[in-house]
Amino acid sequence: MALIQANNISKQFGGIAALKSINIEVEQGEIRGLIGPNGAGKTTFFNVLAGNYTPTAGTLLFAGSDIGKLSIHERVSLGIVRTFQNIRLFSSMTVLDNVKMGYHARTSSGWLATAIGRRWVFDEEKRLKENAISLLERFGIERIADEQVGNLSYGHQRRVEIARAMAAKPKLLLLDEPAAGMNDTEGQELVRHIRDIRDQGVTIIIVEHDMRVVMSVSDHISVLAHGEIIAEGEPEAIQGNQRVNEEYLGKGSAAC
Amino acid sequence: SKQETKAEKKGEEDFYIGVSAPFTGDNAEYGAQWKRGFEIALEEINSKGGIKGKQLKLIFEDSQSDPKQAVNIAQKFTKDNRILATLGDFTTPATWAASPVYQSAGLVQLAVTPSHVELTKPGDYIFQLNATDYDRSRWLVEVAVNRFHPKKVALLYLNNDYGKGGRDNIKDLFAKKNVEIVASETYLGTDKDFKAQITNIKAANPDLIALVSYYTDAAAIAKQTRDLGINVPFVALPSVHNPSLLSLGGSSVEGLTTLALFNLEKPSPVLKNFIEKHKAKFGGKDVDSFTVLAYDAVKLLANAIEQSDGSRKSIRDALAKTKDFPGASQEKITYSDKRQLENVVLYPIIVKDGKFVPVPALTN
Amino acid sequence: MILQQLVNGLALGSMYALLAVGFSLICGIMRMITFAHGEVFMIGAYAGLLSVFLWGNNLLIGFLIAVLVAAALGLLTERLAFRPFIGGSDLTPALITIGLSIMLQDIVLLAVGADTKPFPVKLDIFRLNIGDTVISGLDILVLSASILLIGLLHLFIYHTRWGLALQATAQNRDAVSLMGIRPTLIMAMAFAIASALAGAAGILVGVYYNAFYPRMGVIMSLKALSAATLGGIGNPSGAILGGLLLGILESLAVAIVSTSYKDVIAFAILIAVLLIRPQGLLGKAQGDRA
Amino acid sequence: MNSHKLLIGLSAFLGAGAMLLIPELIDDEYVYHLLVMANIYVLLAVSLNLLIGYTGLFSLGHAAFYGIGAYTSALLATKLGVPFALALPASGVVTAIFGVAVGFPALRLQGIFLAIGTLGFNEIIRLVMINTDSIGGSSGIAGIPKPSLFGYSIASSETYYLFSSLLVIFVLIVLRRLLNGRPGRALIAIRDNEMAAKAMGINVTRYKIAIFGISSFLAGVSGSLFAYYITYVSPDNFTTAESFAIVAMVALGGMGNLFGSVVGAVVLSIIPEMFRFLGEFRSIIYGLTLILIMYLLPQGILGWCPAVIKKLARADTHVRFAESAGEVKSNGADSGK
Amino acid sequence: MLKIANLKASYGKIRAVHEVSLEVGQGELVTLIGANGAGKSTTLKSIVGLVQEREGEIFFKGKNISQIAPHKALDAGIALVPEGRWIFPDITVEENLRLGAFYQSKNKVQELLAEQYALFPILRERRNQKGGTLSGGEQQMLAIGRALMSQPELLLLDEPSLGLAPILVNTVFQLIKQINQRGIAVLLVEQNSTMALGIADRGYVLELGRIVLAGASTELLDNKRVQSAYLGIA
Ligand SMILES: Nc1ncnc2c1ncn2[C@@H]1O[C@H](COP(=O)(O)OP(=O)(O)OP(=O)(O)O)[C@@H](O)[C@H]1O
Ligand SMILES: Nc1ncnc2c1ncn2[C@@H]1O[C@H](COP(=O)(O)OP(=O)(O)OP(=O)(O)O)[C@@H](O)[C@H]1O
Ligand SMILES: CC(C)C[C@H](N)C(=O)O
Ligand SMILES: [Mg+2]
Ligand SMILES: [Mg+2]
Repeated sequence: MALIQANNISKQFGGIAALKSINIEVEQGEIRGLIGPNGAGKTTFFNVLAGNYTPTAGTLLFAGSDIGKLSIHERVSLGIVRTFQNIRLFSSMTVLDNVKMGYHARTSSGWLATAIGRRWVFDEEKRLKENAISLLERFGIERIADEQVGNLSYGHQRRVEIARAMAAKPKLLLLDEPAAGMNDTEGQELVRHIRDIRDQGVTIIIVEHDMRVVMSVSDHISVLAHGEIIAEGEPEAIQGNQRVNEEYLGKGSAAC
Repeated sequence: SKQETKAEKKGEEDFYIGVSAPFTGDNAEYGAQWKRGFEIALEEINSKGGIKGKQLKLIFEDSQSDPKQAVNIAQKFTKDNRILATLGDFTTPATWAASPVYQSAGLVQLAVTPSHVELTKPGDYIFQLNATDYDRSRWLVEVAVNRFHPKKVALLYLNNDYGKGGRDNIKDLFAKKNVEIVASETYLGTDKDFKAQITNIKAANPDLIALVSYYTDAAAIAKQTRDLGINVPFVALPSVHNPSLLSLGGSSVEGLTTLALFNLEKPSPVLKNFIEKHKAKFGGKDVDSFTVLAYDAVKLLANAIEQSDGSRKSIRDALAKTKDFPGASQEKITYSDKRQLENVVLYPIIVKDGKFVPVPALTN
Repeated sequence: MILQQLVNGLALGSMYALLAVGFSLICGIMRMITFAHGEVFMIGAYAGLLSVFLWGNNLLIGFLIAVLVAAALGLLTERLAFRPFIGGSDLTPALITIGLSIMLQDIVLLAVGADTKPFPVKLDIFRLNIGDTVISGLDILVLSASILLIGLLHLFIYHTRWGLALQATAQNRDAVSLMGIRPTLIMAMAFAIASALAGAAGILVGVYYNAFYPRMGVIMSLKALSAATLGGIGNPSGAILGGLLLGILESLAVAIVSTSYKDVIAFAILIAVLLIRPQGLLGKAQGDRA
Repeated sequence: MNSHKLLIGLSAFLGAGAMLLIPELIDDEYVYHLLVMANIYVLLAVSLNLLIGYTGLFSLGHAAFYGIGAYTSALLATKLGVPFALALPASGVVTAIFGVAVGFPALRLQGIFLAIGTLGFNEIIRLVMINTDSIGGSSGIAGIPKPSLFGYSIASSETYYLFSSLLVIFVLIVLRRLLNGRPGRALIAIRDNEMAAKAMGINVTRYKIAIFGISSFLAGVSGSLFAYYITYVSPDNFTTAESFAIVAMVALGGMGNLFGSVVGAVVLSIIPEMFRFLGEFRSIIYGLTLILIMYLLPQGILGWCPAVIKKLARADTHVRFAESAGEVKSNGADSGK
Repeated sequence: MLKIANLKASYGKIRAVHEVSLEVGQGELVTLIGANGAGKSTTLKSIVGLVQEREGEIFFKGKNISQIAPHKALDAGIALVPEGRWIFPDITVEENLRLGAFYQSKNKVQELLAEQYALFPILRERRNQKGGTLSGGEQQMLAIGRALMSQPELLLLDEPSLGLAPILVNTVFQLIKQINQRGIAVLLVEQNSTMALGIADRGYVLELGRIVLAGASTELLDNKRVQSAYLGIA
């Protein structure tokens, strides 16, 4: 059974049809690339999956159950976690605290236990910090753990956002242009990270315009254009697809 | 100025009275009126050698008529050993907030203007100088009935404790005279637009409008009432008795009937003296009810200090025993055992040709 | 009588609107919070009053002086409370304007006294009687003045490039400077305009109620801010709508329910409207997409 | 990190010690009175900071909650004879119910809209107090009995000061724990970026309601302290001007800074009293002082203190309210989408 | 045309640029490459005065503009397409564009608008939509279009290809080349270093706030260090 199954999803903004009856199935453990021209509806699709938008029509199944009515945080607790195309960090917090926020989705200390200062709350907090630091190490940004994220360069902010999403222990990770702002070398490194993440059992959908990244990391690729899926298949097949070349890659850049 | 320095030198030997009043904030203008009355009283007392040879001095604190600040001031006054008695505050809530402090410290709180019927309830150190809402309303209803023979009265009152005190008493008293209250409308102290209320009153078609308001509001109400084409006469509680009513209200307050706290027609020597001094000192300004009350308050306390042995307690006792004291407002000030005025007399007045004049002898 | 109440409400509401539009400009479009707007209004009013005393009851001069003095005070406020703290917390300027408002009130109080001053010129131009309903010349004056002034402002904001710059400045100050426009100039402009309108409102309200006093801006600005919010802050037409609506609501509350609950009803409806339309009646929901 | 903790712990300990030692040093009812009032305002400022500073909910109606707490105590004490020990928490609970009731609609409102909504709520509560004669109407409720606790009278300013100090210290300890822990971080996350907070699995609704509840609970307790201390409550105590005063305390102390609020409350409740000698000029100088403080310490009063303490106190001064929605910071990375 | 000597720039205590000296000649296309956090954006922002604390000398057309105020930069002839785009979210696409040509005459604005719409047809379609509701790539086009509206002599581009679909990346790079060929000098910061060096005349490599390499694009493309650090060629 597919981990996520989107049936006939449509999303309309006034006169603009951003998604037109989309069907996408992603298997457990897969890395799915989602590409398409600007304004094709990729981010909109993520917003529908994550619960930011209610689709105009269509159903969404996650591990077989309908999640269409769940709010954003409920979907997070099921394991659907995202990053944003336009980075959204907690700007007054440090890098470390941002990552700690990710873990919140999986920790349990509430108002009362914290207020009366139960032992396990302290332990949890300690564990949380250790985990956060080791996560930062994995992304090579432990140096900046105590920086306020507002002061970081664009590329570093991206990494923090991905690390934060990872901290939330996703089952399905939605990455919206994670390589934006990274150079080719950094992009390759990102590819390794993403594979690592998948190897821990996380299913990933990645929206990305960097073809080197997306072609090397994806198992399958879906191509959206004008709110419709125009092609689906393995990376090589997509690169050879006539329509994809015309509408998205631009002639001559297929070999990129 | 030589005299002044002398007086200052023996400062610790002076008598002190604390004043808690609004000098800024929403009620600042009333504080300013008090000050004029105080000034004249102090000059009179001190120029005649003070009390028992000592000068009488006032310590002013600005409460903004905010109950919280009135308490702060009360705490400050009670711990200040120089202070023998206090005056204030302007509103009932500010007065009441401070009363427990004065009461438990055993320091006289003489409320100058508040008119709440139960004002002195918090304890035997609390005194009231103004006529109570009941007394004021009693006189007003009497005049209203005799002069206008109304059948249907509309009531417009300020939505605070003072306004509601007036409202309740006026309603009861009219009811006793079988006069129907056809409308009872209210407004907030910060309102400037009364047309909605007046329109309601117009719809009720009264033959008399009774006001419980301060003079600024009363002037605006009168003006807007006339603007809306209503020509029914007004009667109002004495808090409108202020020259500003005339300048603000212009022709629309013509014929308004109210009460003076003092006898304009046959002023007592005390009142005459006060009015003259006031005119001389403040550029010909006419007296108003709050200045007169403030003047009396200081004189009354001075008298009590004179009678006392100088302790706070004995001042209270002396004040409580006040009998037939010649005031500028009441000709004979006597305290009841509830520390309120006994046998209050008020004087009907009317606005005529832009002046307050005594109501001409009634026809029946 | 209901018709009369509507007239009452319209006159009252048009005065709320005149002051509300300044809030729309400063709080809504510029997204800055000021609590001294009521005092700009008050000082404008007093300036007008003073000039009428000084220069022989010339109403037009009085009006102009009120507008100019208020605009100058607005510029001063911007210089003092906002410009030095660009990029910082919103509460810093907010607190400074609270301080300013306290100061200005008491400075005026000490200067001219707390008592209410009347306007020396009689302005009962004419009065219309339609059946039971009375409409005065002043009613018509304030209503048309507020519609005219706010209409002009609307044209300025939505149909000139300076108006566009004004909106843009609120959305991203740094980006505006990249367009070659000085953001502080735009901020100053916004304050000058909003304050000039407050001055106009001040003198009109003073004349209308024949009352000038140091705290005249306090409740008025609270009501105006509510009106602006009700209509949709950030939209000058919203200020008109909100102002008139609030005025009418207050009058009708008196007519239909009870006078003691006049403001309760007005505020309750304000809150209710916000719950249904959190951005106010004419406000536009902002585009925050994920 | 550990030395920071030590520093904070030490200064908190010293502060608390000083607070409790004052009675050994001072013997002046007036001073105690001011200190009691300061404690009451500390509770108010701290609780408002939870909303404004930590969660970014710009509430301008805190005096309403304060008033509800005060009136609840006044009524419980005068009408039902409920003892202080019971009325104090009960007032908090009743106020919290109101707080939650306000919190729900508040979810939909942002920035200035929330400010106006809560301001309106404040006016409504005050006018209902004025208009409801069965709860004293505009004359308020007098004759609230002086409080006693387990048989000990705490009627004097001095004992009441001690009692309220203990209460304040307790509240501060609990709040500090909460705010440095998971709940506090979640609140700040909501303030910084609500959408991202949701994306991290935070139930924003629940947190906002909870913080409204907690904040109003504390304001209610503060109101109860006030009612029992003054023994008289009236609608005049709970005006919007009072709400502004509490906002000023928060702003002065620094947003999202617990100890800042303590300092802000103490300073702003005591300064106006110290300025009494200025007579009529007092308010002018008070306004001027507010302005000058913001000029000298634009980040609030704790702005000057060492970075270490600021960090630990989580001072964050760059909170913007006027933006209704959307991330319109010049910090490019976060614009619009 | 642009000459920077010993630029240092900081944010409060953080020094982001330690030592940058570079030049952009008349009509030249120069690229600046470097890893995340190297200080590329800071350098561009310093040129237009957006970083408060800066030292060193910046000359533009022989005029010292080291301490220029941001709003004067455009007047001097420099336009920046900032990182993060800085679209005005609550006004329409067309209004965003119009602001780019704030001081131009009405007719000129019309003409310039038509030019941008020709370059990015999608913007014409979206012209009455709020800037903030555009897709990421659409916003990027808008940012570039807005800068072109001001007809600069020197165009500073901070990662203009960010978020653009490959087909548009090509278009944009061609566009940059075209603009450059029209005589407008360009300083280009790009993560897509291969393509950037592909169109540029010269390049600089920035590391930890310092220029560590400079040279003709072809040289840099062949440089081993550049290849491994930035071009993903192991
Ligand atoms: N809230 C909205 N209101 C109006 N239109 C919208 C809204 N959100 C998205 N759109 C439109 O829907 C279309 C799809 O947008 P979306 O962000 O999903 O594109 P995308 O595929 O992610 O593009 P990109 O690669 O540029 O990020 C765009 O044309 C955009 O303008
Ligand atoms: N607003 C800021 N406040 C404090 N420090 C900042 C700020 N912006 C950037 N920095 C710091 O300055 C250094 C350079 O940042 P800059 O944004 O110039 O890098 P960049 O080369 O553009 O990186 P990227 O490729 O990630 O965009 C970084 O270490 C960053 O942390
Ligand atoms: C008008 C005054 C006699 C009323 C008094 N100030 C009070 O509030 O009770
Ligand atoms: Mg997208
Ligand atoms: Mg950068």
